[in-house]
Amino acid sequence: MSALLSIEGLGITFGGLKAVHDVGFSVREGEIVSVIGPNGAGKTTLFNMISGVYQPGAGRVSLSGEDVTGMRPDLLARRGLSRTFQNLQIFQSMTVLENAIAGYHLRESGSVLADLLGLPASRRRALTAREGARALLARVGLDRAAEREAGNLCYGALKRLEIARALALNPKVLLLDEPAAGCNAVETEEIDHLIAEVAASGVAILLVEHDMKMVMRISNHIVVLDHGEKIAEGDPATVSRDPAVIAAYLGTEADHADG
Amino acid sequence: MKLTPKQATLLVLAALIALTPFFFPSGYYYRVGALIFVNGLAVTGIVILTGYAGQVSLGHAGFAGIGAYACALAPVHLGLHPALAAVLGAILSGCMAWLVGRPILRLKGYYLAVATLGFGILVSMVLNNERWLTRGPDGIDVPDLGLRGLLKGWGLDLSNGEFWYFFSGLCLLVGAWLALNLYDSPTGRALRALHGSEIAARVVGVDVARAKLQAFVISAVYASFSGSLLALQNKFVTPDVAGFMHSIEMVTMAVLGGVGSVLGAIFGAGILTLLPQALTVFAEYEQLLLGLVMMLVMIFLREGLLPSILRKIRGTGE
Amino acid sequence: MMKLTKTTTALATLALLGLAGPALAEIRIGATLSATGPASFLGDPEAKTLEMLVEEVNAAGGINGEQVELVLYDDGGDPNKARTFATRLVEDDEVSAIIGGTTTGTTMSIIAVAEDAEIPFISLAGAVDIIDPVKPYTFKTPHTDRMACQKIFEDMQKRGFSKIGMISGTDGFGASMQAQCKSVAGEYAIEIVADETYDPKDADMTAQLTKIKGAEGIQAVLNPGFGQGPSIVTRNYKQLAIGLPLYQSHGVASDGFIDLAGADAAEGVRLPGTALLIAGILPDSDPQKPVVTAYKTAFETRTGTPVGTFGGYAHDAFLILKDAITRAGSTEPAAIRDAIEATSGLVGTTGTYTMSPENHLGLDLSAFRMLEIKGGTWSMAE
Amino acid sequence: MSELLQFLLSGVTVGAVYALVALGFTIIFNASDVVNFAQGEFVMLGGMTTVFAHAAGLPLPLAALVAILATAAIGVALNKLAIEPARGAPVVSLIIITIGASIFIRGAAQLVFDKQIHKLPAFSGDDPIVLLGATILPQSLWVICGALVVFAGLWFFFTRTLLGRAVLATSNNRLAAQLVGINTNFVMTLSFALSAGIGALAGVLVTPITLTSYDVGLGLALKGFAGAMLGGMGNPKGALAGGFLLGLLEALTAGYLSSQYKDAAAFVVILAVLFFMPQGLFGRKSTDRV
Repeated sequence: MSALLSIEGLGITFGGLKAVHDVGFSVREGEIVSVIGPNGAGKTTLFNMISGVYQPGAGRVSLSGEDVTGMRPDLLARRGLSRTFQNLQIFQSMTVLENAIAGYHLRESGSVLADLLGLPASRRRALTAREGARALLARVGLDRAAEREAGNLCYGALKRLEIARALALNPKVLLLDEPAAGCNAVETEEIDHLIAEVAASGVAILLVEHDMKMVMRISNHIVVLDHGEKIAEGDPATVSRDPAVIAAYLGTEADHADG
Repeated sequence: MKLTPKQATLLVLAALIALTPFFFPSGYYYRVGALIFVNGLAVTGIVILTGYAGQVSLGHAGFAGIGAYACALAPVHLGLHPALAAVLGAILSGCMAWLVGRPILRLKGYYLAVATLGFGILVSMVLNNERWLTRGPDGIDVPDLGLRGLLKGWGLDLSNGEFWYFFSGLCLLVGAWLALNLYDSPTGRALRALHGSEIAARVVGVDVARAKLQAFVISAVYASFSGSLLALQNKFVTPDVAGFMHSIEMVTMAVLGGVGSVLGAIFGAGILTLLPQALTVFAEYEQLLLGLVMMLVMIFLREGLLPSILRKIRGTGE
Repeated sequence: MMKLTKTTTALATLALLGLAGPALAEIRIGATLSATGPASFLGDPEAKTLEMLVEEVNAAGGINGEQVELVLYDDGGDPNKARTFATRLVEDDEVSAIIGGTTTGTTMSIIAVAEDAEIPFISLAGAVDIIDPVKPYTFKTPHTDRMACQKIFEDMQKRGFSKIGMISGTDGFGASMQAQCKSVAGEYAIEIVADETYDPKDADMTAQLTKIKGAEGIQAVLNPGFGQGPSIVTRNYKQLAIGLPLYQSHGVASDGFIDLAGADAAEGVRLPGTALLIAGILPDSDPQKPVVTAYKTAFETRTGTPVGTFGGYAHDAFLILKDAITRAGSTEPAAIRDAIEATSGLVGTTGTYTMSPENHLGLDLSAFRMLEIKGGTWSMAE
Repeated sequence: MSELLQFLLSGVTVGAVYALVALGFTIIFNASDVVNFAQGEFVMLGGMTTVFAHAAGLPLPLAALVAILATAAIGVALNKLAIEPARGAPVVSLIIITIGASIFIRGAAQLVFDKQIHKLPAFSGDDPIVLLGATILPQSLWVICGALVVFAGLWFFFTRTLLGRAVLATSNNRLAAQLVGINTNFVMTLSFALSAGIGALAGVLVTPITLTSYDVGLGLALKGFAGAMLGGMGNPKGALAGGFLLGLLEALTAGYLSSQYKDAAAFVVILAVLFFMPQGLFGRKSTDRV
């Protein structure tokens, strides 16, 4: 199987500081790759570069073989890349259902004029999106909350809502930034299953997660970052035994104790 | 029967337009009503731009100016019917918004505010300075729309005030209907999404620049038609229609009433149009009170007057 | 549905709040003036003048024994508001006549309403378009800006100037007069060799004046405008030591101008003014002397601010109306209109009015007096 | 040559006026991220209060002091009564609140004072200073020096004093500032007082040149706002440069192109600058945080 997402030598500097330096790996169809590392290792920055939120200072991102380095997020979305956020980016004033429908934007949007006039074409598109969104909400267990204002939901539910929204794009590559954060054990397990299910349907998944048990359980491949650089990669078993990884994690623990 | 919010809004509006004249003690109230509707139309555009898409413009009077002067100039210079002139004005405003909006809408918050403000001032400057075309600050006559005469021919004899009341009311209804259609449509959702989180909107595939531009153009067209209606009704227009104060007035009306909903914004237009009329008794204190109302509402009723009032009513009802 | 009805009633009630009907009075006169806003410099004294005169008339027993009620609105200089207030005066207050329109823009908005309703309307604004072509119900009291230009150019011609510079405000007053002056300059063999403008709120006009100063063969400078602009122009004029004769317009014909520009800088400035400014030095034989002295004394005692030409326009408008209603012996708008048109030899502060069906202004150039500022006060230039 | 110099002197005079107003914007913006549209009203209050206090018999310096203190007090009141209760409101709401405040103050001023135009005597006489054939009024030098001194004072305040840094910290992250022990309420009060005081000082300095009346605020605020934006909001250096640049642009356009479109030229340049530098000439660059 060929790599859907591959990155080479990716790097970026903020104010002279190398936030991410020379990181490269690839994710294949149906594969779950996790990026782990201590706080401030550059995981979210890496996500932001891949998804076009930041312009990489160096390196290359390609999607199904096409060079998409620094491409706008909406264009990446058109090419099948979708993501969630560590710090939630929910459309607060919309209902839960509308948030999910927003994920259908690319498939439901048509002419503005049709939307203004409320033409049947526009309504039909909106209806299809609505039905799809409802099904997705059911899949993440939010169907009961569909009509509630999203701003009123608890953290874990919002995390799941973001996943639903990201899935609504019907992505080829899915970037999940700490999907299980703030979820209890039961919810985490549900998310586990969901991710595995999505991967099984052929989606390439890139995951950032702090819950090591979850990472070890579901990842096919793990990339370890520290201070913006890749210090190790391999299957879960290899990585967990890697001395550099252990040192990096212990080192940060010590830093935490100091600070 | 259960009404959708859209139907309820339109029904309330239609009922208000149709029924309030029964309470009018004199013809002057038709004039005030017509003004409310004209302002309401402009403010509905602001709802799309600010309420849906979260973008601030302090220069929308510029588009009202284009719409108004199109009605004054196109019939004379191009021989167009005034109604077609209004359409021409709307097209012109839309194109102008498209051109200006592309660079401007990259800006955020206050920077966007100052850029739109600059645009509005430029339009009003051109209207003031190009005397050969616009006749300058003293204003210019606008030809008659002719529809009233036509209606008379069909046996519907309305006074000038009545005609403009109902005609503007009808225009407002159409404008509100379009805006409400938009709200729950894919485009409307994209606008509201980028309002909620620009970055998330991008990630779900919304071309943010394009969506903002759409909102800007649509709201410009609203402002333009509002300007045209005003000019046609007054049969006279001055560059004040494009002035900074008019821009501020539009935004204030919308935000004061509740920029999140069409009905709220129109309610704001009503309040701010009525306020100076009601305050004539205290002419000396008018400015003072107006400023006070603006501050108090924004501080204590952040969502705007109508949503707060409705909440009160619901609260006591339950 | 219940909620909807509730909201509807609430809205309807709100809509009608505070818009109560008028009180009863024998003669009701309406006015919409720009007492605030960018033209408040003109509209404020106008409003105060009308209030004062109505009080005076009522104290003296009214007109034809009937009390006068003044319904006064402040349109803030916004033509759209002016139209609304005009509609209100006509439809709701049911006035017999309207005074107002401080600016040409507001006047034009009121005209349409007054003409439609056939209510006599006396404007206080300058533009010649207001009464040319003549509209049956519209009159005005101020000289037209074209007449001001003519008066100034006459004086320039007498002094042998043929090349002048202009610096005009971009407000309605300045822009309109600028256009009129440019169109009549030819008749006086005057060439405008420099034509600059400034925004009424500008802080410094030396850039424009420097340009004018450098114009080839320039002999004098004219500054149409009102408010603080002309004062700043006059100060900058002195700062740059331009040294050529400076003409101002009737827009600044008030003692306030000398004070703001400074007696020093204003020395030698000429402008077309009215008898009002030189009440003190008018010969006793002058027919305007009693009128202007009475108005000046009353206004200055009451408000503590110096009289200006603009308050005088309002004075004259009320005078014309009073005279017409007295002669008509009726408060019927049509009768008042006819009587206004028949005004003859009525001495006001601005001049002596004689109206006719072809002339709804009734003043000629002779009413304008070319004044010169000497030693910090007004004097006759002729 | 003397013509160009005259245009430049005119531009610098006007520019100093704009810069003073723009500097006032800077402080409040730095502390609270609020653009205070009532800043022009502070300038008006400074001028008008001085005029009336002077007319009531106070000597000019004392009248000016009274005006500055009174305006600073009004600034504090504005913060306490209108800005603080609205914390966290969206930009549009804040714009409307401060515009409401400006209308309110204007309305109050027309009642408390009057609607006449007023002047103040120039501090050092009206005799122009001649410079290579061009002239400048001594009062213009006062305004220019005033702008420079205020700028220097602010620069020192923001970079060299603990309190100034506290103001910047408050603007960057209110919560963090509170956590490190900054009394953010005091910082806000101080900023409004300073901002209003500087506005009033501007009013005192410019009134001998521009004259004043109850409604001069809006025009000045718009120009000052534009100048501040041009330079980059929140940066005293930007406010100073933006203000002077705007004044020079206007004067040079009036001198060499068209006096009718001098304001237009200024706004076109602002739009162009914002197009290429969305944060203004000296503004901070910001990145979206995700």
